[in-house]
Amino acid sequence: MAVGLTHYLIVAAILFTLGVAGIILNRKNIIVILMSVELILLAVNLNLVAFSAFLGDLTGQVFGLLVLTVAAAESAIGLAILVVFYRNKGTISVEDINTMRG
Amino acid sequence: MTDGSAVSLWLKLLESVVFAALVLIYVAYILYADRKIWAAVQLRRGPNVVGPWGLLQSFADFAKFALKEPIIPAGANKGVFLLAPVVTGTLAISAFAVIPVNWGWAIADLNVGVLYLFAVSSLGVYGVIMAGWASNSKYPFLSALRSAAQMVSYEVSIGFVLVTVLLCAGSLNLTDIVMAQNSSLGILGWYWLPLLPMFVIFFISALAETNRSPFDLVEAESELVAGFMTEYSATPYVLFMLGEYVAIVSMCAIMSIMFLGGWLSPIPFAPFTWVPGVIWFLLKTSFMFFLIAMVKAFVPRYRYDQLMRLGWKVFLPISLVYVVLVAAFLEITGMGGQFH
Amino acid sequence: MPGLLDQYLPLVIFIAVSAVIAGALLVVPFIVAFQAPDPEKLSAYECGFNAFDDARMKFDVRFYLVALLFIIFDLEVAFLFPWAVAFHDVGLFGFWSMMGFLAVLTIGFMYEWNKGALEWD
Amino acid sequence: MFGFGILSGLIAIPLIGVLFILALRGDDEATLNNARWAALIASAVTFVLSLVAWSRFDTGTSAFQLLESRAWLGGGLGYKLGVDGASMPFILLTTFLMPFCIASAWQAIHVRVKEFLICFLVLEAALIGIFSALDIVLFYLFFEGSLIPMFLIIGIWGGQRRIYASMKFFLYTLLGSLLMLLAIMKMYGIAGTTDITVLLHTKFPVSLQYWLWLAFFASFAVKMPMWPVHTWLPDAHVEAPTAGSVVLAGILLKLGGYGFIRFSIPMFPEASHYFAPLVFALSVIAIIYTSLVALVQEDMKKLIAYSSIAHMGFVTMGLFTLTVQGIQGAIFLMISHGLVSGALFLCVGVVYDRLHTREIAAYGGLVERMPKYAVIMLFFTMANIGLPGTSGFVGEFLTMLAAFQVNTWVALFATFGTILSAAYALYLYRRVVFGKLEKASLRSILDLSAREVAILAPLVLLTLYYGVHPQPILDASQATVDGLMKTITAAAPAPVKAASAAVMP
Amino acid sequence: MPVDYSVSLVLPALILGLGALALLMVGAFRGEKSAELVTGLAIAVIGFALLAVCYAHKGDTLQGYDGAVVQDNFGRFMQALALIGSFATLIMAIPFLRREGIHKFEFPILILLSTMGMLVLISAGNLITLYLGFELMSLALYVIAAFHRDDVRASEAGLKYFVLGALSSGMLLYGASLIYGFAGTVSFHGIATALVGHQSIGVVFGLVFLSAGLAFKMSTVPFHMWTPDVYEGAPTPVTAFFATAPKMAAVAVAVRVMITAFPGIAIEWQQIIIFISICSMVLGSFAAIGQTNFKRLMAYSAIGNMGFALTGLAAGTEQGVYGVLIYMSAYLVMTLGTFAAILSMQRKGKAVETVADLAGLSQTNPAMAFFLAMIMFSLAGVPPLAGFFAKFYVFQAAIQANLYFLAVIGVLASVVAAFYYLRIVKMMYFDAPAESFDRPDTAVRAVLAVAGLVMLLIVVYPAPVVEAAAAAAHSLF
Repeated sequence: MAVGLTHYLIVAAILFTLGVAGIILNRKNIIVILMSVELILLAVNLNLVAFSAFLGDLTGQVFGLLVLTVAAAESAIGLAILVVFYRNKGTISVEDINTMRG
Repeated sequence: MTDGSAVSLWLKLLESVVFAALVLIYVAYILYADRKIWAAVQLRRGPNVVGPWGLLQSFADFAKFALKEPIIPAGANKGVFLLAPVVTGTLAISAFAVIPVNWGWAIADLNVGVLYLFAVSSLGVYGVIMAGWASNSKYPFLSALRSAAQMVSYEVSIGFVLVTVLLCAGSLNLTDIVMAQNSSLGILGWYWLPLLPMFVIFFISALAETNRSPFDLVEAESELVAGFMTEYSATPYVLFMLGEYVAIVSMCAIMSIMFLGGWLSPIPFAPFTWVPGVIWFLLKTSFMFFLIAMVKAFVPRYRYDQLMRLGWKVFLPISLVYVVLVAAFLEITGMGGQFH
Repeated sequence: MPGLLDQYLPLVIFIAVSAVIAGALLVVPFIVAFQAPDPEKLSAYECGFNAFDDARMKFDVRFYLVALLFIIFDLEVAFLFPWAVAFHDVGLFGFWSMMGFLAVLTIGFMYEWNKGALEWD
Repeated sequence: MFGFGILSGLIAIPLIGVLFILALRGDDEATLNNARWAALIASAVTFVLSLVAWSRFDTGTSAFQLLESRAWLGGGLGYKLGVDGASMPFILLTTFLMPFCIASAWQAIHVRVKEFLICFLVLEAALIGIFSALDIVLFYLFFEGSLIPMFLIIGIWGGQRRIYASMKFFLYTLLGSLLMLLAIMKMYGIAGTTDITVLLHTKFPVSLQYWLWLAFFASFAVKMPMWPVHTWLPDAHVEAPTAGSVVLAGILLKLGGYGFIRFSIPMFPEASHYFAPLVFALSVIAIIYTSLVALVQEDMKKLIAYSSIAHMGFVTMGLFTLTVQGIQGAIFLMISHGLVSGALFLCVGVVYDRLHTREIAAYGGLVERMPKYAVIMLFFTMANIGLPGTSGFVGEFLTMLAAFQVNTWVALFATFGTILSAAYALYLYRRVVFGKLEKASLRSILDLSAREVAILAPLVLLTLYYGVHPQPILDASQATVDGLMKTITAAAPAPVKAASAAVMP
Repeated sequence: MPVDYSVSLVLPALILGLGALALLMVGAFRGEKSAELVTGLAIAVIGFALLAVCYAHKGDTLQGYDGAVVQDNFGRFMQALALIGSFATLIMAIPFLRREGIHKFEFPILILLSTMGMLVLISAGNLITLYLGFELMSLALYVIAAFHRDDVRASEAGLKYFVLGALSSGMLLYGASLIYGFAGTVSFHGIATALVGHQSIGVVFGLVFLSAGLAFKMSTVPFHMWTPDVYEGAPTPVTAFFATAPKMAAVAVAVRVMITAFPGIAIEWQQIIIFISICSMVLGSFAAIGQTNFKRLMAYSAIGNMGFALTGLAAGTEQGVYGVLIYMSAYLVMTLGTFAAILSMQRKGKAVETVADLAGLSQTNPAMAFFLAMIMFSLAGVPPLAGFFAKFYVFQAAIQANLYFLAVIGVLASVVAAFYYLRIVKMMYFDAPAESFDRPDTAVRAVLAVAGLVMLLIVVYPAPVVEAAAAAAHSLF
C-alpha cells in the first residue's frame, strides 16, 4: 500500500482530534493539557510537511520550523504559568481552576 | 520488493550486526583502556588477571553481571523501569549508524547526519529521566533531575559548536564534513585549529553530556550513591554503563570527524595516505578517549553549581560569540561551504 | 520519496539491531540468573533507612527553569543549523537576519543572567 | 452668526447656557440662583430668537426654509437644518414652553439643581434639533439624544418608582427607534443620501414601503404613545418631576406625530394608505380605552397622562385620515395639547409642591383656600375637554371632521371618546377642587404665588387666543400640508383618490 | 516582483521591537527600581511607533518581504488603534501597579512585545506572518495575564487564558495548514487567486478552523469562555489592555483574511461570521445582565461588542469594513474610558470592582460620573455619541447586504445591552451615594476625560476618523 497524502492528513487529523479532546475532556491534570497542545501542533506540522512534500513547495517546511519554535516558546510559557498557579493554589488539577464562576 | 533489494536488505542487516558488534567490542577495550590509564596515572596496574594483560576483563565483567540477580524494586514502575536501560543502550549504539569510519563506510550516509546525531544524543536524557522516575526512590529521582539538567545545559553549547563546524563545512552530511577538511595542509587544515575554542568547548561539553568525570555528579557517591542507576543491578545496570561508554566513544568519534578530519591522514602525502582511513579514524577516536580518560584521572569533580555556571555562563556566551565571529569571517572572506 | 526512504532504511535496520542487542542484554539475567526476591531487597535504597514517603516529591523549580532555557536555546540551534548549511545561499540579508536573531537571543540571555536565572544557589 | 444660520443658533443657545452653568462653582444658594437665572435667560433668549425665525418664515410656501447645510460625516450624511410649516409651530411650542418649565422648577427642585438645569437645556437643544433637522440621521441623532436628558430627569428627580419608570421609558423608546434606524439605513442605501429633502422625493418600492413604514411606526407609535405600547407613559409621567412631565406631555409626545407628518406619510404614501385602517383601529381603541382607564385613576398625574394618550389618539386618527383637515387638525391639536397638558401638569405641580402627594383623595375643596387656582384649573380642564373657545376645541373638531369624511364609524367612536374625556376631566376637577375642605393638611394651603401666576397666565392667554383665532397655526402649516396632500393623492388607490378629490376645497 | 526588504515597511513594529529590547537591557542592568523609567520610555516608544504608523508611506499600499508584509491604509488605521490602546493602558497602568506593588519593568516590555505582535498581525500578508504575529501577541499576553503572580485569581486567569489560547492557536494553525495544503500557497493574494473558479472543501474546512482561532482572540461566541474569567482575574490595567489593543488586531486580521484571501468563498465565511456575530451579540447582551462585577460585566460587553463589529464584516462589503473600522475606533475609546473609570474605583487605596460601588457617584465625583455616563450611553448606542455611529455604520452595511435578520437581532440585542449600561448610569445618578472614591490619578482621569469628550466630539467633528476609515476600508478592495 502506497502511503499518500491522504494518509498523512488522516493521521494528522486523528492527532489533532486527540489533542483537542485531551484539552476538552481531560479533567485531571493540567500537564496533560500542555501535552495535548503539543500534540495539536505536531498534527499541524505533520500536515504542513506532508503538504509541502506533496506540493513540492518548501513554504510548508519553513512554516513547520516556525511552528516548532513557537510551540517551544508556548510550552515554556505554559509551564511557567503552571508553576505560578501551582505556587498559589498548591494543585495542578483541572477541577481546581474554579476561583471565578458565572 | 525485488530480489535485488531483498538481497541488499539482508546485506545491510549483516553489515549492521557486524558493525554494532565491532563497536561493542571496541567499547569493551575502551573500558579496559580507561581502567588501565586511570591505574597507570595512580601508579597501579589495573586489570591484569583475566586473559593476557587482563585483556578479557570487560567480558568477564559482563559475564558476571549477566549472572547477577536482577532486582526490580517493589515501588517501581516496572515497565518504565525496564524500558529505561533499553532506551539508553539502544540510543547510544544507534548513534553509530551515521558515523563514517572511512570514505563511504557508514551504515547510513545520511545527508542530515549531524541532525541525527544531535537528536539521538538529546534523546539520551529520556533514559535517565525514565530510570530516575521509575525507580521510585529518592536518590535516583534527584540524580535523574540533576543529570537531565546537566545534559540539556551542555547540549546547548554543543549545538552552537556544531553550528560553527557547519558554517565552515556547509553540509550536514558527516562525510562531507570530513571531506571539507581535506586539504593540502593536512592536519593543519582540519577544523580543530581555526575552531580551537570550539573544539575545547565541545570536548568539555561532551564530558558533561555523557556524565563523565569531572562532571559525573549524578554518580557522586557521597551525595547520590549511584545516581539514577542506584536501584539497578545485573544487565540493566550494564546497559547504563555500556550506554555511557558507547556515548563517550561516539562523542570521541564525532570529535574526530568534526575537528580532526575523520579518516583523513594528518600528513597529506604518501606514505601516510596509504594507511587505510579506518586506522586513522580509530587512532583519532582512541586519542580523544585517551584525553577523556586522562581528564578523569587528573581533574577533581565539579560542584553542581559550578557545573551549571560553566555551561550557561561560560560556554554558552563564548560559543555564541564564536558563531558570530565565524559567520562574519566567512561572510567577509566568502570562504567555506564547499558543498554548495 | 522512495529515494529518501532508501537512505533511511539502513538507519532503521541499525536502530533495530541496537534495540535487539539492548533488549537481549536486558533479558539475559532474567533467564539465566538466580532470583530470590524478598521485601528488604525490593525496597527502595535509602542509605539503610526505610523509605518514609513517596519518592516523587516536589523538587526545585530551578530544574524547570533549566528545562525552559534549554527549550529556547535548543530551538535557536535548530534555526542555526539550516542557516549554517545554507550560509552561502542566503546572502547578506540572510546573514544579517541571523545576526539580528542572535542579537535578540543575546539580549534575552543577558536579561536572564541579570535576573539571576542562571544562578544555582 | 459664526457662519451658522438661525436654526443652529437656536440649538446652540441652550448649550451655551449649559456651558455657563458648568462653569459655575459652588453649591450655595446664590450660585444656584445664578444657575437658574442663566437657564431661564438662555431659554428666554432662545424663545426670542425663535420668534425672529418665525418672523423670517414665509408661510406661503411648502418648501423648506431657513436652510443651512454643511458637510458632516461624508457619504451623503450631512448637517442640514431647515423648517417648514409642519415643524415651525413645534419649534415655537418648544421654545415657548421651556422657560415655563424652568421657572416652574425654581423651588420645586432643590437638589442637584445645576444638573437639572443642564438636562433641561440639553433637552431643549435636542428638541429644537429634532424639529429642524433636514438630515434623517441628524434627526435620529437628536431624536434619540433627547432620551438621555429625559432619562436623567425622570431618574434623578422623579418620585418613588422613578428608576423603574426611567428604565421603562428609555428601553421602550430605544427599541422602537432602533427599528426605525434600520429603516433609515435601508432608505440611505436606496437613496444614497440621508437628506430629507431628497428622500421626500425618492420613490420607494411599494413592497419595501410596508416594511419601512412599520419600522418607523414602531418608533413613532411608542413615542406618541399609541395603544398598546403606551404603558411607559403613565409611569414616566407619574414619576417625573413637574417640569419633566410638562416637557414630556407638551413636546416629547408630539415627536411621534411630527415623525408621521415628516416621514411616514410623505415618504411612504402607499403604505400609509394601506395601514391607515390599522392606525384608525389603534387610535379608536386608545381614545376609548385610555379614557376609561383615566376615569378610575387615583393619581392626578396618571389621569392626565392617560388623557394625553387619548388625545394623541385623536392626533393619529387625524393624521391618517390623510386629508387636509385631518392633518391640520392633528398639528393644531398637538400644539394645543402641548399648551394645555403642559399647563395641567403645572397645575398639578402647584399642589404637589405644597402637599407632596398626587393622590386625588388627598385633596378636595381647594376652591375654598385657592380661588385663583380653581379658576385656572377649571380653564385648563375645559380646554382639555375641548370646550369651544379654547384651543383644544379646534384641533379635536378638525380631526373629527376629517374622520367623518373618511370613516363614519371611526368618527363615531371618537366622539364617544370626547364625551368620556369630559367625564374624567370634570370628575377630577370635582374631586380636587370642589367639595368640602375637610382634610387638615389643606387648611393652611396657600393660593397661587405671583411666580406661579406669571407662569400660568401666558398659557391661559395663549390657549384662549388660539381657541378663538386658530388661523396663525393653520396658516403656517397650510402650504406644507397642501404639499403633503399632493404626495398622498398621487399615491392613493383609486377610490380614495376620488374621495379626497371630493372633499378638497 | 523583486522582493522588497525595505525596513521602513515594518518600521513601527521594528521600533517597538528594538525599543523593547533596549528597555529590557535598561531594566536588567538597572534592576527593579527602573520600573518607572522603563514604563515612561515604553510609552515614548509607543508614541514613536504611532508617529511611524501615521507618517511612514502615508496613503500607499505596499508589499514587502515577498508578500509577507502588507502596508496599506487599512493596516495603518488598525495599527494606530492598537497603538493607542497600548499607549493609554500603559499610561493608566503605572499608578495601579505601583499601588499594588507589582510594578516591574517587565510589564511595559511585555506590552511592547505584545503590541509589536499586533502590528505584525495586522500587516500580515500571508498565513505565516499571520501566525507569527498572532503568537507573538498571544505569548506576551499569556504572561501579562498572569503578571500578578502572587494573586490566585490572576494566575488562574493566566492559566485559563493560556490553555484556551493555546487551543485556539492550535486551531488557527491547523486551519492554516489545511488552507496552505489545498490552496497551495500561504499568501493571501495567492489563496484568493487559487480559489477563483475552484472551490475546495479543504480550504473551507481550513477556514472554519482559522475562524475559530480568530474568534477566540476576538472573544466571540463560541470561543468566549475565557473572557469573563480573565477580565475579572487579571489586574485591571491588564484587563484594560486585553479589552482594547488585542481586539483591534484580531478584528483587523479577521477582516483582512476574509476580504483579501477568501473573496472566492465569501458565502461560506459570511455564514460563519453571521453565526458568530449573532451568538456573540445575544450572549453578550443577556449574560451581562446578571453581573455584579464591573470587569466581568465589561467582559460580556466586549463579547457583545465584537458581535456588533462583526456584523459589518458579515456584509463583506467595503461599506461593511468601513463600519467595522468605525466601530472598532469607537469601541477602543469607550473601553479605554470605562477602564479608566474602573481604575479610578478605589477606596482607601484598595481597588473595588462591583457595579454597586458606583452608587451615587454623580454626587461624590460628578465629573467622573458624567464622563462614565457618556461612555455608557455611547456603549448603549444612544446618539449623539460615538457608539451610535459605530452601530449605525455596521448595521447600515448589514442592511445594504440584505442581512435584515442579522440587523434586527443586532438591534434587539443592543436594546437588551442598553439595559445594563443604563443600570450603571442609574447606579451613579439615581442611587444614594456610597462612600466616595479616592482621588484618581491624573493619568487615569485624563484618559477618562479624553474618552468621554471624544464620545461627544466625534459628533461635532467626525471628519478625521471618518475620512481615515473610508480610506482604510477602500485600500482593502
